[in-house]
Amino acid sequence: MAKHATPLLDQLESGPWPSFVSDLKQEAASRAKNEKNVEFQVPQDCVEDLLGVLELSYKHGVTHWKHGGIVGVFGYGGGVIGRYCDQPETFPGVAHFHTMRINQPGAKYYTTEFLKKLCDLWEFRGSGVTNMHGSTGDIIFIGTSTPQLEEIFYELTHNFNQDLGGSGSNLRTPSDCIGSSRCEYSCYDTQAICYALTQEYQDELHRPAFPYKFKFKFDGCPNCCVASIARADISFVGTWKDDIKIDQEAVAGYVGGEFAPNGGAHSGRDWGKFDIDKEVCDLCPTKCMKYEGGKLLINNKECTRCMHCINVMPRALHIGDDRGCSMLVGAKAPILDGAQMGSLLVPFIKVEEPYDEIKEVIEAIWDWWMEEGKNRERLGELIKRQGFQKLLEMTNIKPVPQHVQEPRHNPYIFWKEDEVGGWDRDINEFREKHQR
Amino acid sequence: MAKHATPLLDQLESGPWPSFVSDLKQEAASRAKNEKNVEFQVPQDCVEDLLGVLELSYKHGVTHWKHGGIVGVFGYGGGVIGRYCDQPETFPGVAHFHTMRINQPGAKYYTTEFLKKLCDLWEFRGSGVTNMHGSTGDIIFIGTSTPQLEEIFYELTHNFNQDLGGSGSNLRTPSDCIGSSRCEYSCYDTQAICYALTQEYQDELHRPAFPYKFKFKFDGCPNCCVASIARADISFVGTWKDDIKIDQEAVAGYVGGEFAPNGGAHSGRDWGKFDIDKEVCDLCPTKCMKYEGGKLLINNKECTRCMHCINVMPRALHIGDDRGCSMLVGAKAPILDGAQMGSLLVPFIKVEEPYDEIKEVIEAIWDWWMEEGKNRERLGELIKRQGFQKLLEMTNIKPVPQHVQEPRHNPYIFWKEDEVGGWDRDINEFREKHQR
Amino acid sequence: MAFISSGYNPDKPMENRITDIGPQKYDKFYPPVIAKNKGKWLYHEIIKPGVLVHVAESGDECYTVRVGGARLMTVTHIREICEIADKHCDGHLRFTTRNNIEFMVDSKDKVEPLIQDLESRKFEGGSYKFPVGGTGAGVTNIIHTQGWIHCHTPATDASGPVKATMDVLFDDFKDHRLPAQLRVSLACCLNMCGAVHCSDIAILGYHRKPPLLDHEYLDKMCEIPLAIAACPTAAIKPAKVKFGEAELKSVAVNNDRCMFCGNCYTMCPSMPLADQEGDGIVIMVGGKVSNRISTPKFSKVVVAFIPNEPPRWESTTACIKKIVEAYSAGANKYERVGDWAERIGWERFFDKTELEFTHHLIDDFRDPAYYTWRQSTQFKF
Amino acid sequence: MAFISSGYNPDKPMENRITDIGPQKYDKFYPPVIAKNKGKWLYHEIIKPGVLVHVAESGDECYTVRVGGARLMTVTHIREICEIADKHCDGHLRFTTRNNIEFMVDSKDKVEPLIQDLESRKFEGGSYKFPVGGTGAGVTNIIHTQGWIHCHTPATDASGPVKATMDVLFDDFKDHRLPAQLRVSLACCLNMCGAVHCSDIAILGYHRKPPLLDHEYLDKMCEIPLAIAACPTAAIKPAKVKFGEAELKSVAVNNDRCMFCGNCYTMCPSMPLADQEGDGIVIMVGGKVSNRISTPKFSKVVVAFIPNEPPRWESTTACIKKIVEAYSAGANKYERVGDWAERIGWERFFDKTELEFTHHLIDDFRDPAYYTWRQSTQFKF
Ligand code: SRM
Ligand code: SRM
Ligand code: SRM
Ligand code: SRM
Ligand code: SF4
Ligand code: SF4
Ligand code: SF4
Ligand code: SF4
Ligand code: SF4
Ligand code: SF4
Ligand code: SF4
Ligand code: SF4
Repeated sequence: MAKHATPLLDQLESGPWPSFVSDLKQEAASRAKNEKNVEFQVPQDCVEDLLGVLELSYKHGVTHWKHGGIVGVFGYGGGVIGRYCDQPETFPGVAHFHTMRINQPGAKYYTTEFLKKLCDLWEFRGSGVTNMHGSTGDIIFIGTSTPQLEEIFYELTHNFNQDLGGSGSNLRTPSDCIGSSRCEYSCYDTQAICYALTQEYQDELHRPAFPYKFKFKFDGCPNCCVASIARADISFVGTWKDDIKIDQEAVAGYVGGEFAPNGGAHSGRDWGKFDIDKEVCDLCPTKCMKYEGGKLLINNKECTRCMHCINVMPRALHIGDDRGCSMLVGAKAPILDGAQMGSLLVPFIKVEEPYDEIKEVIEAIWDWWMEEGKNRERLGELIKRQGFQKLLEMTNIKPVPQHVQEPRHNPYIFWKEDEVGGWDRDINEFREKHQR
Repeated sequence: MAKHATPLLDQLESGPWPSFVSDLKQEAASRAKNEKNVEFQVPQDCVEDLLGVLELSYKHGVTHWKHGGIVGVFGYGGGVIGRYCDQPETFPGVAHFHTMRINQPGAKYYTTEFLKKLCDLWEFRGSGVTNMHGSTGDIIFIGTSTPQLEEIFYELTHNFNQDLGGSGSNLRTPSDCIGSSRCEYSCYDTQAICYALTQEYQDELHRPAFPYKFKFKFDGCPNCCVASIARADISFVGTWKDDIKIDQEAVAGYVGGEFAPNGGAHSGRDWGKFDIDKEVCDLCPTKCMKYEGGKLLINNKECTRCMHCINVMPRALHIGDDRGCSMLVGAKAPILDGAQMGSLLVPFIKVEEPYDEIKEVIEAIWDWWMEEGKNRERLGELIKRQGFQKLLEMTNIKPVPQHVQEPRHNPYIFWKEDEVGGWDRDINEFREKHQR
Repeated sequence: MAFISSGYNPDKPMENRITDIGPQKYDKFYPPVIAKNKGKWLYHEIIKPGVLVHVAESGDECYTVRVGGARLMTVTHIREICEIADKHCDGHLRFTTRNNIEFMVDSKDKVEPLIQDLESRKFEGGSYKFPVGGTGAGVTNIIHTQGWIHCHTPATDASGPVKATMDVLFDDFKDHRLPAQLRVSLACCLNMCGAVHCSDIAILGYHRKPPLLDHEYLDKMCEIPLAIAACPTAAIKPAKVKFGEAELKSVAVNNDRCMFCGNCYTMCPSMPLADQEGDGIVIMVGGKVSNRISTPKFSKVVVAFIPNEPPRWESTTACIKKIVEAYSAGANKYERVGDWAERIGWERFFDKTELEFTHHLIDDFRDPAYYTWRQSTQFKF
Repeated sequence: MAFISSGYNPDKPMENRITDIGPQKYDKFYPPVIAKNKGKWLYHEIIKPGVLVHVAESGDECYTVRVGGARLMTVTHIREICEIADKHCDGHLRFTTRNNIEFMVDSKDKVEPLIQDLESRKFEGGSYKFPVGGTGAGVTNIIHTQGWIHCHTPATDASGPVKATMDVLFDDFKDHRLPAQLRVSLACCLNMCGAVHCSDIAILGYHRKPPLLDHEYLDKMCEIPLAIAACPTAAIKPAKVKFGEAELKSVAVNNDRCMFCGNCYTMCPSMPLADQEGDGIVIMVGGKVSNRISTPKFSKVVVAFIPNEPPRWESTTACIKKIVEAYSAGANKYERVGDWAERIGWERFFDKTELEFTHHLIDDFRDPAYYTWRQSTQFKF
């Protein structure tokens, strides 16, 4: 018998899509049964209470969670989000219900061995409820009490060789797309640099020295499967400088209907015979392609590496060999000043161990932001406030037309004194030539 | 012998383009000669001095004119721009050198009779130097002294049946493209409404009651030959609602090479044989055209009346018959807040005497702007400050998707209290369900 | 419930302390076929919805079966995932950036048994545990946030609306009939924890009532200057308030300037916004992240408000379904929702989706608003 | 120079006063062929550069010969125009919206004599008085403003740079070889009296030094609060200044915030900006007004500064010539400068025109600046 009736939530058990309610219920039942005799370190019925408080929110149309307050592990500024229920008498199992962020492995590959161990730990010391994964990328353990935080951290570091992820005003857990590990489009090894920088910047990750949060995300190519361009203070997006490699035979295979376009992504509808002109050349944003005499020609100088043609004909077209990434900066959610996507700062940079050139850019940005950023001001907002020029100046990057989609249309140029031969002038001298 | 040496200006006498220096010199000479024995009311050598002071500016690289101060004709708030030289001793002829703005006739048609009479007046009571025309549209008389202002005004109103144009914080001289008087594209009679509204709003033109300047411009079609969309607080741009009229025979004439495309506008280069697909259908911004089986087909529902196809084939395509105009609001130069182009307020309105519907919109806008506009705040800036919604509310116009290029991408919606069932809530009631 | 120590000694927190070790190294978890062929993949193909093959230079193949699910998952569920991976995939698996699970096998004959196993598993309530799909020109899992399950600022729930929406879009999770991929995301408040602002369809929780003021506790619990500074519209001012006999330091809110962002509440628990009547959902449309063909785009607000309707949010899901169907019927192959809307014009978007255009959809937030109005006579009737 | 009264009596200004009569009625000035066929024109053709024919439903034809010229013109010049119109056009003529003059005749045989007459007339200095041209896919007259001939705020001259530029572009005034029409405009200061902000090529006078402060007179001649309020960047503050013995009310300018707009000077003559070294020209490119194919566009700053070089502004005209030639070589038929730049990408525009890209060209003015940066990985090397 469930501890709380959940008539509203129960309606979310039907329908084909996996029901989180059913899953929570199975967990609640499993904890109630406790076949393995786990010595639960948080209330055994916490999942019941979680269902109960959620049901109450469904009834009231509002949340029943309060502000977190500052909880965490000693010496770390992040990794834990404190959370308390505003109905602790009714739902004592979730009265304290903090989350922990566990730094996920690159591209979220797991062995079952590791995962199962995590499950054991979390069942024992927490609610057994998780998010696989949080929006930033972490493994999220939802629901434990304050005393368990250090215990879990101890076990993780000692028995799992595993650290917490980020929260608060620090570097957040970096994350990456699957990249070259399983994707033919990847222009660099996303996992390698993601891991290297995560390790390099452990201090920034765990000990807040920043005005606000800061995020890295690594996309192997402009398809942006980890959405870096929309949600990372620095987005690393793979690209290349030389030519797209063309296998004309495979092109013919597509034209002839031998291969399904776009790897079969459109198989659910009859779109008619593949038309390379209409589906590839005409849709190329720069119109730098031609299919002529049975050959596909690309004017690579004009190509902006949008990936479309390669996506449509993955067997025939391959990314170039002179690979690296573009770095874009400032993406963030709407609060406070409006959402931003990343703005291109470094058009092309090699992604090679030990990533020194890249680190230089990162650190120059941080120096500036830590110096000038206001409390709770994201990098993107600082760039807006002080200007893109200032960013270039502070990172010592030469302005190039690639930095802009278009040049300014207002002529309000803030000239500096040393650019115009000084501002000091004498009114009396002026008046000699110009009477009042 | 010229009064002042002008070695720099003299270099502007060569070259093919008509030289204003040569023209000024001929005027200076004519005044010096004074063959008709005019009793000049301003210094006979004022044009010499004008050349002199301009030469000095060429030498110094800066202007030698001072602020105007308030001069004008009795009871009018505009029409005159005061101007004084900052070197009156050296150039006494232009010590006082105000301009007068004379309201030009519609589409700037003239009889020589009228023009010659104007010349006589201006030679007699002014410098004889003009602008044909000022950027707003007026005839500009450049250079006269304060006492002459009333005299000229008197002569204009009594002998020319002609009034001054606008300046200052009032309605500025409205202006129009040539429109249906000589253009087959014109969707309404630009001269008729321009004249009618100028007459209707004489009071607004001459007596400042506005926070700042206000401009009307009338374009007969979306080609915008009077650039209304870039520089009028209200731009009236002709358009139509029904179908483009197609003369298929004439289409064939273009395809066959019988008629030069675009009325011969591209005759200076060999662009190859006219290609209706490439030059018309593919360039149609909505791709709503097809040339099939020797026939041109337009899906008029999707046409945005951009004029391209009509411009290319003026003999074959003609504007629809259900004609009127779009009204756009807020265009202005960059000062203070950045330039604006007109924003679409009324997608379609009939342009028919006595223009009551149009006047209603105008007056609703003015009421709002006069109520809420700050000193020196253009309509466009007010709209920016208070929001496009406010403009719709004040003009009683229903919001339609045509008003936007795209819906907002920030979700920062300012809901009003009455839209959300009231804002008053009781913290104690809230706390009953939500403990602190 | 006896407290069991991990070995951690609260009196000597630094004893044996290990810190700053970061995550596990990625390559420890690679399945062998991945480890071997990393960086040498030649091409891929989607054999059918949810099933990919990647072919390497070596000729090796990696078959991936992608399954959807609630990312809110319990250890019981994860153990079941592990059981499957142990059975079919030599103990390897991964999660995608959109919270799907990928089971990888290294030969074709292992695919069908795996799929059959996956599709056969259902929860007691009847829903699938591991539906296969989420690839290609279809709908994949909904990126989402916490909602009423854990956060203190939401204006709607997350897991509930996601479940309801995915039930309605389920066929498209298992199909490739759409013109292009269609990404749905949900964020339960303006903080937008996720790439919701750049989604084909975004479901956004939004408050519509200004904060309540718990004057009695405001000064005690909050740093008033921080709350004031947090407000992007400068709607908050310090104020003295009579409370019984006492005069308290508190704040006053200019309600007319409030845009309900909840920033003040983030800084100060004595300024709660949540309200059953006020809170609900905003629908945004046409965003994207990829640089394919067109550059990344923000989503645009197309429905200003839909009330919360737990447990199934019928109006929200109906609205989304309508948009998906109109898009499916109208867009060209490879055309994302936003590209479609721009090609036909937003005025046509509202026609085709039969959504009502209201004044709320016109931008009025600061200077950039101007650039979203129409500075042209080009429009469709 | 004896004062001659018009009849106006300064002691009784209202006596016989006529006001508010507006302009002459347009139709009084129509040539007969216009009056007759108004609203009934069928089509037009440009017979050759500068010569148009409009054909009416009635079969009537109106031939127009367009001539360029300095819009700064004297009565002597206007009288010559009238003389020509009397001789060839029954005393009718008009001016265009870009300050060209149009002579209209109602039959073809009147065209050539008219043209010959026009082209035969030259000023003593050697320049044409009435060059025929300015139509079609070429360059027409430059819209411009007062400059040093009459205004108090210019940062460059108007008539001079216009003459110099038109000399350099003269061939294109008389030709139709460009891909589309190309409109050049000039404004001598940021007030931009004209549609300069939406021109294919805009020449803009710009100051680069903050205002001088004439403290001694500031309070006497100006309303300090107005000057302060006029500044868009809030760079001006009230200040007390020691002047000899006296302490004067004046202002202080935060020079680093100044963007040299001259608004303060418009309100206060004691804050002049003009400076030989500081003042010069900004080149903007790619704007348009018409709604043809693409919607209207603002011009973009492509050269941040060129010094004033009276009398012939060689660097300015050379720069413009380079842009025109690059455009002519690169653009498609019907493609305006801005459409060309957008199609090839602005990075290519700078390649093709060989203009240098400097930090000044990156927008840093308020919130909308962000939207001009590049939020995409799509770019050309
Ligand atoms: C757990 C997570 C949502 C989820 O369900 O997945 C989350 C949850 C919270 N986010 Fe977030 N954010 C999460 C990813 C994001 C992302 C997405 C991302 O990182 O890719 C964003 C948008 C990108 C960005 O950073 O701009 C995001 C933008 C915010 C913001 C707005 C920040 C801004 O500058 O606009 C806040 C507000 C704040 O910082 O006060 C916020 C604040 C919060 C807080 C801490 C609420 C608060 O104000 O204190 C939430 C705690 C919820 C809870 O009770 O567990 N969260 N947050 C995500 C972190 C999981 C993880 O570590 O993997
Ligand atoms: C004469 C003329 C330029 C010309 O050479 O043609 C002109 C001349 C002046 N304009 Fe203008 N404006 C002239 C058309 C324009 C236009 C174009 C138009 O009307 O189509 C504009 C841009 C459109 C607009 O209104 O935004 C224009 C935008 C300005 C501005 C900026 C207004 C703004 O809101 O951004 C100012 C500054 C001001 O008002 O203080 C200004 C101010 C001035 C002043 C009065 C200078 C001043 O600050 O006192 C100039 C007097 C010059 C002189 O000494 O003769 N003038 N001014 C034009 C009027 C002639 C006529 O009546 O036909
Ligand atoms: C597995 C995953 C990466 C990961 O590290 O986990 C992934 C994998 C692939 N993506 Fe992706 N994408 C993944 C998230 C994304 C995202 C991020 C997101 O949605 O949050 C995007 C950006 C979405 C956007 O623009 O809003 C994304 C935009 C693309 C595109 C561009 C599609 C477009 O039309 O714009 C391609 C190219 C294509 O589909 O041909 C692509 C192509 C691919 C390919 C074909 C790459 C390859 O050769 O292996 C992979 C299979 C595609 C498929 O599922 O149809 N992937 N892909 C992610 C699966 C998410 C899921 O479970 O559904
Ligand atoms: C005479 C004039 C109207 C007037 O009331 O004075 C006029 C007259 C014509 N315009 Fe215009 N336009 C005139 C200023 C304009 C302007 C305003 C401006 O430049 O300040 C524009 C907007 C420019 C812009 O977009 O920046 C303008 C944009 C057009 C267009 C659109 C061209 C385009 O490619 O965008 C057309 C269509 C065409 O050329 O086929 C057009 C077409 C025409 C036609 C063909 C209309 C007709 O059927 O009679 C006329 C002859 C065109 C020619 O000269 O090649 N007219 N035309 C103006 C002549 C100015 C001059 O002396 O050079
Ligand atoms: S971003 Fe590119 S490299 Fe990374 S998974 Fe997506 S398609 Fe592959
Ligand atoms: S990658 Fe994009 S821009 Fe480059 S050739 Fe292919 S479709 Fe064109
Ligand atoms: S705006 Fe249209 S109607 Fe007016 S002259 Fe130009 S083309 Fe003709
Ligand atoms: S007017 Fe423009 S939009 Fe309409 S059919 Fe012609 S080219 Fe297309
Ligand atoms: S979107 Fe808002 S309510 Fe939802 S988890 Fe993030 S901060 Fe909490
Ligand atoms: S909800 Fe946002 S806008 Fe409203 S008072 Fe709070 S911080 Fe200000
Ligand atoms: S642009 Fe500036 S300087 Fe030139 S006339 Fe207008 S106000 Fe005077
Ligand atoms: S020039 Fe403009 S920005 Fe500079 S002080 Fe004057 S008003 Fe302010």
